[in-house]
Amino acid sequence: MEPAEIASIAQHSGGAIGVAWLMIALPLVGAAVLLLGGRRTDKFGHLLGVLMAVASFVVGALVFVQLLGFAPGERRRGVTLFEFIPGLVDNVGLLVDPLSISFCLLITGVGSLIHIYSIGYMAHDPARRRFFAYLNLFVAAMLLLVLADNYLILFVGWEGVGLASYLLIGFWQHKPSAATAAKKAFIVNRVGDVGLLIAMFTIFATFHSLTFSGVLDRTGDASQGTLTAIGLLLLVGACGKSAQLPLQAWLLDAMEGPTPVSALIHAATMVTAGVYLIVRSGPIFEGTGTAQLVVTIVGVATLLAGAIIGTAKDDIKKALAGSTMSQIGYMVLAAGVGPAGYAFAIAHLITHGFFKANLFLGAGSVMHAMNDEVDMRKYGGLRTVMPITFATFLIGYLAIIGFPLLSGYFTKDGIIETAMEHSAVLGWLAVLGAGITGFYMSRLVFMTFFGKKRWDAKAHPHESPAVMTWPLILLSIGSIGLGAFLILGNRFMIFLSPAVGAPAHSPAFNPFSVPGLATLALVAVGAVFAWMRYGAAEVPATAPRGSFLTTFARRDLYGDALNEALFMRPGQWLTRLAVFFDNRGVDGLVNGLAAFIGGTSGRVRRIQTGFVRSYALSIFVGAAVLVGAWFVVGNL
Amino acid sequence: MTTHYLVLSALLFAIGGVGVLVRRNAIVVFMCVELMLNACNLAFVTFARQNGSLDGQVIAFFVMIVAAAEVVIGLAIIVTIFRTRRSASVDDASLLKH
Amino acid sequence: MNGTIPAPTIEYGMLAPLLVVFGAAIVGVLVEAFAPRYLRSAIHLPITLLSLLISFGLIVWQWIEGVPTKAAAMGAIAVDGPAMFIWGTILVLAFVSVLLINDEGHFVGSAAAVPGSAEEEQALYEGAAHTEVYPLVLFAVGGMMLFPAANDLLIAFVALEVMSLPLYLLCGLARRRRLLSQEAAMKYFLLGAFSSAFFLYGTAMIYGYANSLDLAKIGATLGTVGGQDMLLYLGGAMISVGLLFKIGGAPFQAWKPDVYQGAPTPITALMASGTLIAAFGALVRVFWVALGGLDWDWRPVFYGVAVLTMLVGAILAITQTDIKRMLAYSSIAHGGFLLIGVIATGSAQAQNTSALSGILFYLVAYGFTTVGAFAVVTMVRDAGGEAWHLSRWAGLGKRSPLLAGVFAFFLLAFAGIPLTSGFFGKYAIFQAAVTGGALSLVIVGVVASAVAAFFYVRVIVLMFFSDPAADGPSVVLPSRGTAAVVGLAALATVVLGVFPQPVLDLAHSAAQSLFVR
Amino acid sequence: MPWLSTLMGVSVLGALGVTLIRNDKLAKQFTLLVSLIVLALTVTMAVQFSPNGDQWQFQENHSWIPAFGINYSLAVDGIALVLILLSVILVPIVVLASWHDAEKGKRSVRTYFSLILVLEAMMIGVFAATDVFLFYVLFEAMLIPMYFMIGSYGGAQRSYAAVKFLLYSLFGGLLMLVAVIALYSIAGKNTFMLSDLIGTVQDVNTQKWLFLGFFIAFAIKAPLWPFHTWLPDAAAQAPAGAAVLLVGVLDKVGTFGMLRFCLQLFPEASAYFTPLVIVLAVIGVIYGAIVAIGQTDMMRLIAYTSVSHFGVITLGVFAMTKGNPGAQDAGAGATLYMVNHGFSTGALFLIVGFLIYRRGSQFIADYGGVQKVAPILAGTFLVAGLSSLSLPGLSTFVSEFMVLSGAFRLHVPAAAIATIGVILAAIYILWMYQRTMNGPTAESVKTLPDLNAREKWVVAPLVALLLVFGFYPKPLLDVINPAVKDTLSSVSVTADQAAAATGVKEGK
Repeated sequence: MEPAEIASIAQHSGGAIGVAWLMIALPLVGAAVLLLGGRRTDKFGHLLGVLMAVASFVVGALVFVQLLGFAPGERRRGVTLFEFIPGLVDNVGLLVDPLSISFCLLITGVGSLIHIYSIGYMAHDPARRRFFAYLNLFVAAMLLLVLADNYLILFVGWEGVGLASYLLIGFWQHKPSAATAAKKAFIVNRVGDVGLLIAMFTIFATFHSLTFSGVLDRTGDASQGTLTAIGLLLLVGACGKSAQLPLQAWLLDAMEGPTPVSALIHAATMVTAGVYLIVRSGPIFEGTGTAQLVVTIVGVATLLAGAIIGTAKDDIKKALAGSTMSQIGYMVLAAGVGPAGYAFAIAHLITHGFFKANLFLGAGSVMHAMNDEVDMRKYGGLRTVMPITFATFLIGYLAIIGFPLLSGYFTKDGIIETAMEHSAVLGWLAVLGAGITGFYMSRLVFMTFFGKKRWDAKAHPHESPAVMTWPLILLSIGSIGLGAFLILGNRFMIFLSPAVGAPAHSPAFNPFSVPGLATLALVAVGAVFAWMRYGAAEVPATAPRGSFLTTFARRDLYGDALNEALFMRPGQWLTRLAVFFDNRGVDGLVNGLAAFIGGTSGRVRRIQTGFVRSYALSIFVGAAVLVGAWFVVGNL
Repeated sequence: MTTHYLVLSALLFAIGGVGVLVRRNAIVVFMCVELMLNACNLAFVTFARQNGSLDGQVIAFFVMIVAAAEVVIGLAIIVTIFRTRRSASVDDASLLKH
Repeated sequence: MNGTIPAPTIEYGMLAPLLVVFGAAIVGVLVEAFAPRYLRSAIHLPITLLSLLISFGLIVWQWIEGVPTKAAAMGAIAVDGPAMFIWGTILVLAFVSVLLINDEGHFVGSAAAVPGSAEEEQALYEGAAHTEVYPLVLFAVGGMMLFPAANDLLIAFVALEVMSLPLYLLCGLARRRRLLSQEAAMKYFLLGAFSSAFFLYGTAMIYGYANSLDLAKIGATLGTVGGQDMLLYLGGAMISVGLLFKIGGAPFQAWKPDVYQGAPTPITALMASGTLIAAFGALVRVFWVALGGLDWDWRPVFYGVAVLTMLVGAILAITQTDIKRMLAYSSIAHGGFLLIGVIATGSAQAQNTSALSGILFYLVAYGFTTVGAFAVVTMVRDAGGEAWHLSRWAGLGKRSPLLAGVFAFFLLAFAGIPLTSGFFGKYAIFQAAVTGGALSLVIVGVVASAVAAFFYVRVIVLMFFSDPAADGPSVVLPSRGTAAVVGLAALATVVLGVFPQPVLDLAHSAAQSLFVR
Repeated sequence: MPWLSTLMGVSVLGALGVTLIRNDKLAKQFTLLVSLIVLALTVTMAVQFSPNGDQWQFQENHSWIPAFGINYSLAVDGIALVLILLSVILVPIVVLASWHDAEKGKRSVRTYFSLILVLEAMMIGVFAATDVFLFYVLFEAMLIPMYFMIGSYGGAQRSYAAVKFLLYSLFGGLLMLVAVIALYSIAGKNTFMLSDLIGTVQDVNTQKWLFLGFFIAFAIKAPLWPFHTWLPDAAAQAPAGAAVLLVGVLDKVGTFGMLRFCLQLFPEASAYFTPLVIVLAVIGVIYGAIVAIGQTDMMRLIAYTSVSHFGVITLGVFAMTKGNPGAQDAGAGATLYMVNHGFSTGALFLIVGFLIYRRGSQFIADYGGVQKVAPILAGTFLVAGLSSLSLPGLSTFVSEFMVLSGAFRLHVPAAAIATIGVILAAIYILWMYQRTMNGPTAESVKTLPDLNAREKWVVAPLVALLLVFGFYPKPLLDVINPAVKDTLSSVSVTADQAAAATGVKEGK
């Protein structure tokens, strides 16, 4: 497939775009102040954190406004900041274009709401200041990731968000499970990073540049094989960050972090970085059908796997995490389709950002009310005690299952349609995934808000304070209307096209297509089925054993078991072997040599018997040998 | 003709050498060394004769004097050690080893 | 035969340094004979030191006047550049050693007394002292000077004996551990005599071959006499036995550890520095001047000896527990390194010069360090006298950091660490050897150095990194003499390690003319 | 002004001065003062260095031992300059960090600080030496102060570690000595000046042997697999400050030597051996990391991470070969890595040292949950750890990326395998962090105090440097790049190729 045309980048200075770096700098300063300031900043730390996030959003909005002022073809603005690595990446620069600004608004917008929410959620945590510092750090890093104008700086942000994610997952690090989960997340991400690193090496070796403009405009120069290699390596990176198969294992454990973290990082923003990477690198993928095919397969596999995992989890956050995996699978699928899918992928990404953040924060609100209980089997009937949470959660729920006219309906349907056009098999599998989504999300809602109260004796649920509910309300507004706003009239596709290229033909939104209707039908079936099992029927307080399939889903499709068998155990053996080899083998050789010389010395010194006659003998023999040697040498 | 003397000299030297190796009494060992020196003298004189120069014969005198000096020193040392250890066996003095 | 024998000419001026030393020795004997006992010591020391100084002064004067280019005393004694350099070195080291010897308590009161007997008690009580030590040392020093200057194999033999005989006696004169001392004397004597018999027999063979004992004439004869190669080979081999014995080349090294250990430490210092230097001077002279034309024959043999010597010295030293024995083995190893220099000679003048100057520099460097090291050994004592066992040295660095530091510095110099004299010594030799094509030998030398470093370092570990034993040895306050020795040796080790150029220049100009013929 | 001699002279005089001060506290303050003066002087000098001027600046040349053609000849190019800067920056930090280290063993405090200053002089000299022999002399002589620092002030196994360190290095050094001598004879120029010796050995076979002589010495020093086993022992036993100087600076002499001497003197041999060296380097990267994961002792763990990092540096140095379009990046990256690694490992060693000083144990198992009681310590520990695993945003990343990217253009599989090291790095650092800092607070560490003001002053500059150069490495690279380019030109890469490697700079 020929790469789609993307607009060239114009260097820019002045105006809001000229100071776009403030978006990154503000939260970064916030993080720095809070971390270096120590306890002195405890009192106002959370407020400063929120302020910085909101300020960043304001700058983002101003940038957006300025960007809209340009003609569509001129909406790619490069801002050079400072010199970096001569010869490799000469300058650190930002790229403000429709794609990056969309992300910026999402990150700072949803991010600000989550910051605000966290004021309430973390109110009783003694380390709340540190939490806000990390959140600020995350926002800065994420913005760096999406605003970078080259792969290397993208990678800096990429790892920065990884670090923030590590810090936040392990925020309650006195809990060994949290610490382990944090480490796991980082290490699995590093596997992906290796892919991304090697991809960058290959890119530089091929194009002698790492800037997007230097690479993506010249993909035609590279051979098909090289592009495929780069594409697949980038995909490995994307898989790590976006928890796609086979690097998905960390995301479920990542729920050990405080819930706002799950909402911001592990649902709305960071995990979508993989999608961003694929879309941003569109021309590379468009040049190689093989890589695109692999991308779509990974997407579909993950969307199904995540959905299946979601069906079996009793932990509300883990169920939502499975759902996140699945939804990102949709985005990856769309991104793998090419320019036709990009807009849908990003649009779904944005709407997902809203409704999934909404759901997570709702779940957080529930947990907040239930003494941090996460087991849905201990919930039930909460709709009455937490009306606002319930209402907003319901909106999020309807949005994610694709209830007509809500956000998810438009964006997910777009993805399914595009996929169907691309490949019927993939399309129908995506439809199937939507059906499962209907089931597990309904299950989640029914188990939590409907049915009998199965609460702990000590639980006294109550509605959360306004500082937590207002973000929920704002997010649910996005969950309702954003999809229609973006998709109808291909508004978002047109906006995005200067950055990612326009598809050969613009698909029009068609609510009555066969796949669309099939999706709706399957979702309905799933919801009804869920109602029968979890709404109408009694939910047992302990999970039933279930069939083999249930176990399969509960154990995360044996992902951890597989990792353990394939990597961890052999790794441990290898480590032990290597340590042993180093001590006994390499060092043993050194010490052995020393011991050998010492031993030789100990033995040979015995020739020094102390008897003068034996010394005389050695002289005599020595003389004889010397004489012999002279003769031998002399007669040669 | 002189070859015979040289062979004799070599024999004497060898006997002296072997004597040093096999005898235990310090005095005897020392005498064997003297025997070796005298074997050298014989060789010097023989060569002097063979080459028709006087040097070798003069050298023999030098050697005798040196040998005499050696005897003085040697006996002094051996006698001292004999007084200390009541033994003239060279094998008994073997504290210094390894 | 014309009937008239020309009267021999003796260049007294050239031989003056030698004559001064020997003269002083004879005066010493007279003092011993006529001076009252209580005065002897007081007379001996100035005479000894003065004679050494005067002799040194004469050499300097002669050096400035211009190095003679012709052998003295009818070609018997070669007073040339290398000889004068070696003389100067030996005199300085002898001077230093005499300071050490002069220190109280090293020598037995009455050597004839049986150890532990009433007679010995009496002698000690009376404060008897073997003041013969001074003339004996002077004789030995005279021999050491004569040996490397001998341009005639007979003179060499006589010098060998003049050098050795006093040392045999001196070895047996230790005040403490007298059994060991006597044993050392006997071993040294018997083996020394044995080896000089070999030397003499070799001399006879060479005489038979060349009809002369003059080194230059022997050298000139090489290749002109047919069918006598057997004599030549036998002679060369036998002579090398005698010479290698003195430098302690393997397999003739066995006496060294025993004698070094048993002898009074100041005498060990004198032997380890002076004898080694003299013997190397002689070895080089004999093998270059007389047998230089035969180098294709002796070089491979020496090659083997050098390798064996380095390895034996280095490896056997590792497990030594006695500091003096360890230094003895170290001296053997250093002999091996020096042999590399001997082998490094080649046909080219420049090559020979650089090899010879390397050897000369090494000898100076090693001589000073070794005297210094033994001087330190004399200062570390416990109830039984000097504390030789290494375990007694543990924690010395904490007790007396300065002394231990200086000793550690000497050890590092032995090991050839840069910025010490030992390094440049080794470097000079190795460099000459590499240029001379003996790269493989240098590699062996390097491996041996690495092995040798271990036991030097081990002593440092003991001194500095181990905790001192509760009843560890004390360090005696050094007398001014010993302190001067240690200080001078340390200074030499530093200066030769940092600014070796002046001494290198001297060695170079000494070696420039090579040996007179 | 003879800048370099002045620097060395001030250090040496300082070292002498310290031994004369009777009061330990005063001696420490004096040492700190001297090291700061040296730092100030060095910075003044560095400011006057013109990156695009002559390759060699601040030249000093005096005949030292004319008999052997040895000169006291000093000068710096960009590479030497940054390494000297590294050394002089680390010294005051180490002095401050070691404030109480020498007191434990009831051994002479003054001697310890005096040794540090002696070492500083030698470190400056060894990087600035432009005479091969002078380099060798300092290369070997440096062992001695470090030997005493480990042996006298180290842990329980200090003698073993010190002896092993000394003998191992000495052995390598002696092999190098043979090669140095042979080089001198073969060149036949009666000089040891590097500039005169470059290009004198034409015969490739000879080059190979000489190369080996130099290389083994450097490989032991660096340490490259499989010559590394002295390092864990030495680093684990050395006091933390000494470990910093050992791993942070002394070991760099190995990689620096490869870059300066192996490559320039024996270009053909280097090219010949490059595949072998790269294999060793890559093995080192992976192997060091795996063995690090399995360590139970923190100091040993960090030492093994360095084995891994030195693998990367060596990879970079040897990717500087003929015909690699990435040579410039690899070489500059390797040089930058040497500097960064000094800061990063230095920080790690020092912080771990603070931890060990508090608890009295090097074993990971004796800790747990320290974050709770000492958050600043934990935080700085994490930052140092992250720099060790080359987190982007910290300066180690820049250099690692440059090296791997440069090496990738020479040899794809080697660079790709070495890249896997980043995963392993995450495992060893984060696992160590988790076991010591996270989880429930262990009983034995409940009363550990957090970093005090002095310790904060130790860590702050290191962290600041890591961060600043992580985002703005240009000042260093501006100095390094021309020097690498000059070096490359004597490794006989043609100007065009080098330009192509630098590529974008002139190209666009």
